[in-house]
Parts: sequence; structure tokens; C-alpha cells
Amino acid sequence: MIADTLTSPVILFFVLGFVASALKSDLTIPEAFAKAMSIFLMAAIGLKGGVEVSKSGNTAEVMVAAAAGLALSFLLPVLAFALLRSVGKLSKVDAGAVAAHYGSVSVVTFVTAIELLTGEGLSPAGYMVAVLALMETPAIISGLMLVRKGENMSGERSTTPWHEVLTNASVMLLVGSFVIGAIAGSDGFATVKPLFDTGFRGVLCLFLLDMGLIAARRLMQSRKMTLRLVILAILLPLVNGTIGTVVGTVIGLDIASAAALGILAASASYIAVPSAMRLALPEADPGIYLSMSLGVTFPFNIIFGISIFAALAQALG
Amino acid sequence: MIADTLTSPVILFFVLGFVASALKSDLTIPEAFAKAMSIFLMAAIGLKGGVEVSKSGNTAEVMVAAAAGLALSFLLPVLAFALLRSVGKLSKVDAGAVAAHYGSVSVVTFVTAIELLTGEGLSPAGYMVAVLALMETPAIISGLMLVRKGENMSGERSTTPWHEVLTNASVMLLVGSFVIGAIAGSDGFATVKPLFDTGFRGVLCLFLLDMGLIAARRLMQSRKMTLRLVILAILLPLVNGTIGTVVGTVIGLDIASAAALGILAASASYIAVPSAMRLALPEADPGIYLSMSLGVTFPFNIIFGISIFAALAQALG
Amino acid sequence: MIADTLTSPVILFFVLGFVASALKSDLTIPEAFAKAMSIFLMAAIGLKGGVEVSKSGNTAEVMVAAAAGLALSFLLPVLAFALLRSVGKLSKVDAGAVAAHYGSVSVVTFVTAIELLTGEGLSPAGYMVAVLALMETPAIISGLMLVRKGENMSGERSTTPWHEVLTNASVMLLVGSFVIGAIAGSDGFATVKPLFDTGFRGVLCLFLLDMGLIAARRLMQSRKMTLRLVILAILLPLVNGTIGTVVGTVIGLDIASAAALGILAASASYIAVPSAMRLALPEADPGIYLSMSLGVTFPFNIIFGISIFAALAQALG
Amino acid sequence: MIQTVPRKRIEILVDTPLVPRIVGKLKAVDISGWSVIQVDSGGGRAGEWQHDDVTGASAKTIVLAIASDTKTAQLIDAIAPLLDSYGMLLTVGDVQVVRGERF
Amino acid sequence: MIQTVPRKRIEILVDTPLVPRIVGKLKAVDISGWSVIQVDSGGGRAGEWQHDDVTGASAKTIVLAIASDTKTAQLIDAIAPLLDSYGMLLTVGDVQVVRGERF
Amino acid sequence: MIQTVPRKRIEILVDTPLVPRIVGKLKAVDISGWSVIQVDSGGGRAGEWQHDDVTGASAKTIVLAIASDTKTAQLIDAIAPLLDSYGMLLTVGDVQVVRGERF
Ligand SMILES: Nc1ncnc2c1ncn2[C@@H]1O[C@H](COP(=O)(O)O)[C@@H](O)[C@H]1O
Ligand SMILES: Nc1ncnc2c1ncn2[C@@H]1O[C@H](COP(=O)(O)O)[C@@H](O)[C@H]1O
Ligand SMILES: Nc1ncnc2c1ncn2[C@@H]1O[C@H](COP(=O)(O)O)[C@@H](O)[C@H]1O
Ligand code: NA
Ligand code: NA
Ligand code: NA
Repeated sequence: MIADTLTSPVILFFVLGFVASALKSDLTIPEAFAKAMSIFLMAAIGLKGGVEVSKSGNTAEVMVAAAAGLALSFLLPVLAFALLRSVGKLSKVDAGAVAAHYGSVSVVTFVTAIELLTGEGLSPAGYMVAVLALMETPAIISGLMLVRKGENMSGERSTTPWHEVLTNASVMLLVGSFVIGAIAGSDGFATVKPLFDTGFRGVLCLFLLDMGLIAARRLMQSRKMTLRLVILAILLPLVNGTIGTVVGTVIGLDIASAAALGILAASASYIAVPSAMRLALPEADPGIYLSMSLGVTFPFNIIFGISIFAALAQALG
Repeated sequence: MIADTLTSPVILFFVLGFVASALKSDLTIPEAFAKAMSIFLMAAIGLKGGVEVSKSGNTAEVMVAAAAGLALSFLLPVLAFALLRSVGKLSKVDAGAVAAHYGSVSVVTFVTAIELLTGEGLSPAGYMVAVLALMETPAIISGLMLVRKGENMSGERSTTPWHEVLTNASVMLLVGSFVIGAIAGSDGFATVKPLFDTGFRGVLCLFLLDMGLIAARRLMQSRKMTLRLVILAILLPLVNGTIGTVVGTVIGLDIASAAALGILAASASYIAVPSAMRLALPEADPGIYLSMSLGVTFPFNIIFGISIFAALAQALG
Repeated sequence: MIADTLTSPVILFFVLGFVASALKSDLTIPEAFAKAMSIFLMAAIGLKGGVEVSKSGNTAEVMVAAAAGLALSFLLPVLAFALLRSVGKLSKVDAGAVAAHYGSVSVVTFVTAIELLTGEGLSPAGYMVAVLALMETPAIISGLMLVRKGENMSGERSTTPWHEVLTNASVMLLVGSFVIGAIAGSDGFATVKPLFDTGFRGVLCLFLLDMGLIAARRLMQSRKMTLRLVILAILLPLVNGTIGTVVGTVIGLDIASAAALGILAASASYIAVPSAMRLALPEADPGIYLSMSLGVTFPFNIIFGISIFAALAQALG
Repeated sequence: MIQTVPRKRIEILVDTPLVPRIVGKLKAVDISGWSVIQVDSGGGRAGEWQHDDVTGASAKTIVLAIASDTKTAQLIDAIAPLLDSYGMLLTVGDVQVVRGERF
Repeated sequence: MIQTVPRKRIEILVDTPLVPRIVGKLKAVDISGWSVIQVDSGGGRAGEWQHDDVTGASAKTIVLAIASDTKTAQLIDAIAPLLDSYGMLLTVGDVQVVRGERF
Repeated sequence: MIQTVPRKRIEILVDTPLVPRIVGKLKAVDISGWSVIQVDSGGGRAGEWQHDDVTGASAKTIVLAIASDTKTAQLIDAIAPLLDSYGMLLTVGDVQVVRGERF
């Protein structure tokens, strides 16, 4: 599958962005356009997931997958925190902030995985979109708890941004479109399908072009990255992704969905969690968590991770 | 039709935006993207209207509908002004500014109505797009005349923004694309149809998501809304919409077009007129006219108004 | 072909923008949207060109066309410089800056030409996209050399912006998507075709609407344009376009590709070159080069030039 | 040493639809130039607001102009009557302009 | 002559996600209004950055407020403890506000 | 009382393509940081302009830097020769920076 991945336009556009940025080209995607594309992509996968669930309605399986996702998002930061403290030599605050990123998920990694997996005939179940939404924010809470454990908190820092966590933009949009898809069903979706289905892959290309630009820029502008952190930014997705794939297989998900759960576990947030961390842990250094998640883990997952966890799920399944 | 409306993705996205905003979520649509979508929607309906007119060419009917639209836009503010002064307890200046909004029209309400009506097998005539463009700005003139009546004007305020009224962006774009559609005809349109037709409904979904966000925010941030004004913001569309539907039926429009004329009369401007009022009547409080038209009347029309005037037109027709 | 051109929606939207701007309408396209559209158009033609080359693979012909394009971009500024100095009465610095624009190319003029030519059954070869990319920047070097010839350069001005020239955004994007298209081939392209192919013409309409707005505004706001310069802004595309078409025919390109080479030669840059000139020749007046290339030459080429060089190529071919 | 001249830095916060009016006033008192900066959001007595392009009517903008003392005084006289109805905010600070004789 | 009053022009450069916190502080010391301007890019000890909406977390913003001397002093006291951890930049200048009694 | 230090607030209005050049000058005189704000439109001797991304060449930008008196003087010396050909506008004002020893 790696070979297919590397000749897919979706991945090639990511590479193009990465190269352009590394060459310090002045190629940039207007931010408003990038944000528009990410809104489009989230609405589209939300809708598609909802429509599929409205067709199948396998509720027990959905509940199990949802519980597994929630548990992973809550617990993966604990392992990450330990590794970041010991191997990464990070301060408690920085380790907690980074750990939260790795417990949470990257929507674009998931979307790219769906595209690549589907291209290989491995379509994850529609409800995985709901699992994605559920995994976005619990990690924020555990990351903060890890930082505060045994600490006598005072002043500004003691507040958990509950409101931000619960009404987070991507959660709202994913859950909202999922529900709309479920209500509208196939017939209702048919009317908007031309945009949300036809345009999907092309938009993903242009979005990954931008992600390539941003990832390479992050990597070059970061002054805080040590070799230890770079290694962890590859090790953590490998470990988390393996855990996720195994859990998915154990709880009885089909191969494609188990792979998708693995990829969710392997992916690291770069939207919801950074904003929450900036607010709740302003002392944590954004240079560290953004460089690790955007600069190293995201490219690693896009180019290698997806294929690795797909192979693992197939081997286990 | 109300039931169909409430399960249509188009309306559900509006509701999603409204709910997200009410929950104070940080979900936002970049303004440049929102403006791009509104340009797209206007170009698309302009083109489609023009193409249809190029096919039918029922000139007499078009002239009558255009005259009716112009008259409604000029005269509806008079009634609204009286109600806003007496029931609404607004000052002369504020009442004139609000009245102008209700004489003018909302393009998105019209577009949504076309989508929902067409979904019910009720396609309004293509020339209704021209009527929409004609109704945009006359109300600005009558609103200003109502304010100035019997007043000894001096200084800045005495100028009517004729230039802004006549070269207004949405009028330009609607009329321009209408003419382009009429010149290009079905064959010329075929070449651009993939974008303007295929993408239409999906774009409308995302645009209404933004409108939901904006409407709820308006409603929450407005400090000037009294219960009287909220009631008027529901009463005015009901009254104006009934007048519009009746006029449409009387002048012999088909059922769908009469409903569309009713919806145009019921809708209130939130783009062209606020800008013109800010310029021509700076003393009028934008908090009042924007909250009424965007915060109350727009949602009311989208969710209830369209179905109401469709039912009325069917009952009368 | 002129008649077809003038009823094509693509051109009519350009005219609409031009008229709206001339009437000082407040119609504007958000810049982020305009830039997004230009990124989309470049990615789309790059991909399509690459896919076509992957199918044919006529290497010798490609090399010849590429060499011709490079030579034209390097040499056309010499003639232009002489005319701008003698007829245009421009200073050395201004003449060099303007000459660079006319040696380089306009992507949108090329894209519009492809659309209009294809509509007439004249499809230029896929590799012309690579020629387009090659012609973007050599003219910058020759323009600077013309200015510096015989001059004792010192200080800031003596630096050629090599890095900007080589990693220029549009070159990166065109070449990158071309390579992606060539790697992905027809099968890979099929997956993203719905966006990049289906949406193409519609996006071009909206982009030309914006170009019309900008061109007319440029023309009205320019205080530096003399009658001599206006004449040159029409003469230069005629001369360069004729040279390009003749060269194309002589080196054995098919009729459509020879016309496309003519149009490339006739077109003047308004993105890559102005930025490079601002940096390398800050003393040159941007009011002159932008007004000539955007305000006069671009509209001339879109409306007349494309048809003229198509006719010339057919007469010669 | 490079020469600097003392000038006023005028900052006018105003509703975006009114910018042409303000520019008109600047021209009327012969101020040679101005620059317009978009404001994203804000809050005041009338509540909080965010920029949204859908209804441009509620967007706000800063008009920035560098001018001599005399022209600044003339501008203030010309604009002050509009301050209340337009809901503007007009501040004037002191700056040194490098090679700024022309302002 | 139109009346002007001396006021402070407070400029706070801060990470965009923290703006609500700053606005909270402004309200706490009863400053009547503020305006938010988006910063596009910049550089400092922590390196260079560009605004990108994809990860809004690294975007920066200027919060601009006009206030009296007293309220400005109160605001500084309230914000200073956060300066280091938030990585803010806080400057205060003098301006004349036309008809600015209310600020 | 929180400590403030007097610093210069340097505002450079410049064509967007030239920003890297200005940043180079800032670094050359060792100014520790800068922030870039986009200008939307404006007018001057060369006529009026609006920002459009299609030809970024005519866009304008403000580079804002807080610096000590000494570094400000060095910057002015370094930039002044470019003022005319680049069509820049360079103003310097006085501000108090809260806890601003590092600037
Ligand atoms: N007095 C001024 N105050 C503020 N901005 C100015 C001033 N003069 C010029 N500008 C800005 O600098 C640009 C170029 O000015 P000019 O070189 O005079 O055409 C103008 O378009 C404005 O954006
Ligand atoms: N003290 C202030 N400092 C900065 N901006 C202000 C201030 N007061 C008001 N504004 C801005 O002016 C707008 C209108 O203010 P107001 O008329 O008080 O509602 C606000 O939304 C702010 O953007
Ligand atoms: N001296 C300065 N003048 C203007 N802006 C600055 C200055 N120093 C820092 N900044 C801004 O503050 C951000 C963070 O600075 P720092 O904490 O030094 O990395 C920079 O990226 C700039 O946008
Ligand atoms: Na994860
Ligand atoms: Na109406
Ligand atoms: Na050329």
C-alpha cells in the first residue's frame, strides 16, 4: 500500500507543499481558504458518516467503538506523559501539554486515511466519524490533570477550559454534520452530494498542499526541537497506533475500522488542543507541541503511518 | 411542507449554526469564504434565471411582475414605518431605517425558498431573479423619504446615496449574471453548469451554517431589542408576505412565482440596506435594524415563512 | 471566433467586472477567494498538462517547445525595452521593469485561451503548461540586465533576486502539479478529476469577474499612463504574439499549440514580475507596469488577442 | 544625523461604510495621504461585535493619517460634529517622521 | 476649538487564543471599550511566525484600548503578572482624544 | 508599582514585497522583534490603492517594532537612504513598555 500511497495525488500534493516550503518559496495558501477547506472536509465526512449510520444502525458496535475511542483519548496521554518526561526530558508542564496532543486526534490524518483505505477497498464504518469527534477533547482534560497532579494550583492556571472543550468548533461541526447526515439519510444527502462527495478528493489535495507548507515551515522555524523530541514524535504515533489497532481488533471491529482506530490513536491534534493549551497552560511552550505534532508526526502518519496500521490491522484481523 | 423543510440539510445546517452560536462555540466561518459563497450563490441564480428567460421570453408577464416588485419595494416601507412608530415606539430615524430593510429583500431567503419550493415541485419562473434585483434598493429611497418628510434637512444627512443605491454590489452581480445567462442561453450555460448547478445546494448548506452563526450572535449581542420589536420582526414578514403573495396571485403569476413574490416581500435586507443606512442615516442605530432583520426575521422566514407563503399561494391559486 | 468569444460566459463575466468597476460599484471579490481561485486554476492546468504528457510522451517536441519558450522569455524584453525607451519615452529603469513584464506571461490569459481554443476544437498540447511555467521568470533576469547594462551598480540594487525567481510561487505550483499529473497519470487523476475538471470553467468565470474589476480600477486609478504607453500596451502584445505564433509554427508545433505559444508571448505578467521588480528595482514606478499589463494588455488579450493569434496560427499552419 | 520632523499621528476608528466620508474630510483639509487598517472585533458601550463580511455594515476600520499640526487641527474641526452620530473614536498622538517634510 | 482630553493608548500584543482573557481584564478594571487588530506575522526571541488559520494557536493579535491614566495603571497591575507566561508585549503611549470625556 | 521603561514605537509603512528587506535591516541593528500588520487600502501622492492579492505587488504593510533609543537611531540611519526609492513612511513615537527591559 505504501507504493500506492506515494503515487496518490493527495499525498503528492502534501509532498509538493513540503518541498516548496523547504525551498523557502513564497507559495502560500490564504488562511481563509485553508480554513474554508477544513470546514468543508469536516462537514463532508460528518455527513457521509451520518448517512451510513442511518443505513446500518448497528448500535451495539457503535457504542463499543465509542467507548474504546473515549478510553484511548483519556488514557493515551498517561503513557505519552511518562515518555515525554523520561525520554524527552520535558518539564511537567510541557510534557502534559504535548501528551494532550497525542491523546487527541488529527481530523485531516483521519480523512486522508479514509481516502487511502477506501482506495484499497478497505472502507471504515460510518460511525468512525463519531468516534473521531469523541476522541478530540478528552485528552485535553487528562493532559491538564497530569500537569496538576500533586500540585498546589493557584490563580489563573487552576481553571479547566470546560466550555472550550465541550463547544469546540471541530467537535460541533463533526457531530452536527453527522447528526444532519443521520436525519437526512441517503435521500436527503443526495441533494447535496454533488458538492460534498464530488469535490472531496480534490479539496483534500489542496488542503494537504497547505499542510505540507505549514509542516515544513514549522519544522524549520522551531528552535526548541531536540533529537529526543523528534524521535518521540515518531515513536509516539507508532506506539499509540499499535495500541489503537489492537484495541480495535480486540473489540471486534472490521479490519478497516480497526485500522482507522489505530490511525486516530496515532494521530496528534494540531487545532483543538493547541488552542486549549495556550489558554489553560500558557507557560507551556507552543514551539514544542506544534513542532512535534505538525512538523513531525503529521507527515509521518500521512506518508507511513496509514499504511503501517492498515497492514497491522490486516495481519491481526 | 414544514416537515420536509425541517429535515432538509439546507435548513439543518442553519439550525446547527444557530445552536453552535447559542452555545458560544468558537465555530466560525472565515468572512472571505462567506462572502465568496454569497457571490457564488448570486452569480448562480442570476445565470439560471437568465437562461430560463432566454428560453421562455414571456415579456408581458415579466413586465407586470417587475412593476409589482418595484411597487412593493417602494410602498411596503410606508406600512412598516407606521407600525414601527406606533407599535414599536421607535424614533422617526430608527423607524425609517428599519422600514427600508423590510421593503428590500434578502437574497439568501429567496435562494433558500427556490431550493425548497423546487424540492416540492414548485419552480418559480426564471424572471423572478430580475424581480429580486429590482426590489433590492427602491426601499432605501422610500425609507429616507419617510425620515425626511416634514423635516428641515441640513448638513450631511440631506444627501441620498444615489450612487450606492444604483451600483450596489448585489444588484450589479444579480443583473449582470442574469444578462450573461440570457446572452449565453442553455448552450453557453452548459459549459459552466458543472460548477454553478452541481455545487449550488452544498454551498447553500455551508452558507446557511454561517447565517445561523451570525443570526444567533446578533440576537445574543443585541441590547436594543424590546419585546415589541421582536413581535414586529415576526409580524412584518407575515403582513408583507401576505401582501406579496396576494399581489402575485392577482397579477396572474403561477403559484410558485406568487409564493416567491410573497417571500421576497416578507424578507428583509441585511446587506445592501444596512450599508446604505449607515451612510445616509448614521444616527439610526444599527443594533436595531440588524438584530431585527438578521436575528429574528431571517430565521423566521427560513424556517416558517417559506412554507407559509407557499401554502398561501396554493390556497389562493 | 471573436463572435464566440464575446458570447462566452467566461468573457462576459470579465466584461461585467470591468463595467461594475467603471461604474464605481462596491462589488468586490475577497482577495483570499481570488487567490484561492488562482491556486485552483494553476493546480488544475498543471495536473491536466501532466496527465496528457504522461499519455503522449513526445519528448523531442517538448524539448523544442521548451527551448523556444525560454528563448522568447529571455529575448522579447530586448525589443520591448527599445520600444519603451524610444516610443514610450520611459526612463531606463521603468523601461526595464515594463520590458520584463512583457517577456514573462500571464497564467490567466493562457488558461482563458485554452478554454476558448478548446471550445473551437483547437486543443493545445499538454506540455504547453510546462512551457508556460518556463516562460514565467527568465524575463525578470533580462529586464534587470537591460537596466544594469553599462551602469555602475552599487548598494541594494545590485542584487538579482535569484531565489525569488527560482522558487516563485506560480512556477512551483505549475511545475509541481504538472509533475504530479505526470506521475499520477489518467488513473490517478480520475480520483480528483471531479473537482479539477468539472469546476474549472465556472471558477474561471468568477476569477475573470475579479480580473475585470481589478483591470478597470487599475486603469482609472493610474495617473502615470500616457497615450504613448497605452498604444505600446496594445502594440507590444501584437508584436510579441506574432513573433510567438510564427516561432511556434516554424518549430513545427500543431496549430493550437502555435497559437498558445503566440498568446504566451503576447501576454504580460501581473503577479510574479511585479513582485520581483518591486524588490529588485524599487525605483521603477509600479503605477506604470501594473497599469500597462493589467489595465490594458490583459483585457486586450482576453477579448481580441486570443482570437487574433488563433487566426494567425490557422493561416500559417 | 537623519532629519526628523514632528507630526501628528491621527487614528480614526470608524464604521467601515463611513470610510469614504472620512477620506473626503481628509482631502478637504488637504492631508496628503492616509492608510486604512481593518479592525477584527471589539467592544464598547453598544456591546461587542465581530467582523463579518456578510453584513459589512457592522465592520469597523481604523483610518491612520500623519499630518502637520495645522492640518490636524483643521481636520478635528471638520470631523468633530460627526463624532457622536457616527460613533467614531478620534485620537491624536505625537510622532517624529523621518524625512517627513512632505506630510 | 474642539475640546480634547489626554488619555493613554494601550497596545497589547498577545496570542490570539488569549484575547478573551485580556478582554476579561479590561472589563474587570472597567475600561469602556477595546478594538482587536489581527497581526499577520512577526518575529522575536522565539523565532519567526506567520499567521495561519489552520492552527490558530500560533496567531497573534493586538488589543487596542484608550483609557484614563487611573484605569491604565489598574490594568497594568492586573496584567503584569501574566506578561511572562503569556509572552505578551504591553505598551502605553500618550494621545489626545477628541471629545473623549467618556473614555 | 509595576516597572515601565521608555522605548520608541517605530512604525514603517512599506510595500509588502519589501517587508523582508526591512526585517533584514531590523535584524542588522539587532532589534529583538517586530510585528507585521496588513494595510487594507490607502491614498497618497501616487493615487489611491486597494489591497488585492492577485497582484500582491501593490499591497502595503505596517512593520511595527519597539526598540531602545539607540537602536532606533541606528535603524533610522540604516533605512533613511531607502525611504525615497521604496516610497516608505517611517514614524517614531514614545511609549512606556511594561516590564520591557529586554527590548
Ligand atoms: N500622511 C499619510 N498618513 C498615512 N498614510 C500615508 C500618508 N501618506 C501616504 N500614506 C500611505 O502611503 C502610501 C503611499 O503614499 P505616496 O507615496 O504618497 O503615494 C499611501 O497610499 C498611503 O497608504
Ligand atoms: N476605549 C476604547 N478603546 C479602543 N476602542 C474602543 C474604545 N471604546 C470603543 N472602542 C471601539 O469602538 C467601538 C464602538 O464603541 P461604542 O460606541 O462605545 O460601542 C467598539 O466596539 C470598539 O471597537
Ligand atoms: N520589539 C518588538 N516589537 C514589535 N513586536 C515584537 C517585538 N518583540 C516581539 N514582538 C512580537 O511578539 C512576538 C513574540 O515575541 P517573543 O516572545 O520575543 O518571541 C513576536 O513574534 C513579534 O510578533
Ligand atoms: Na491520538
Ligand atoms: Na421585503
Ligand atoms: Na509575454
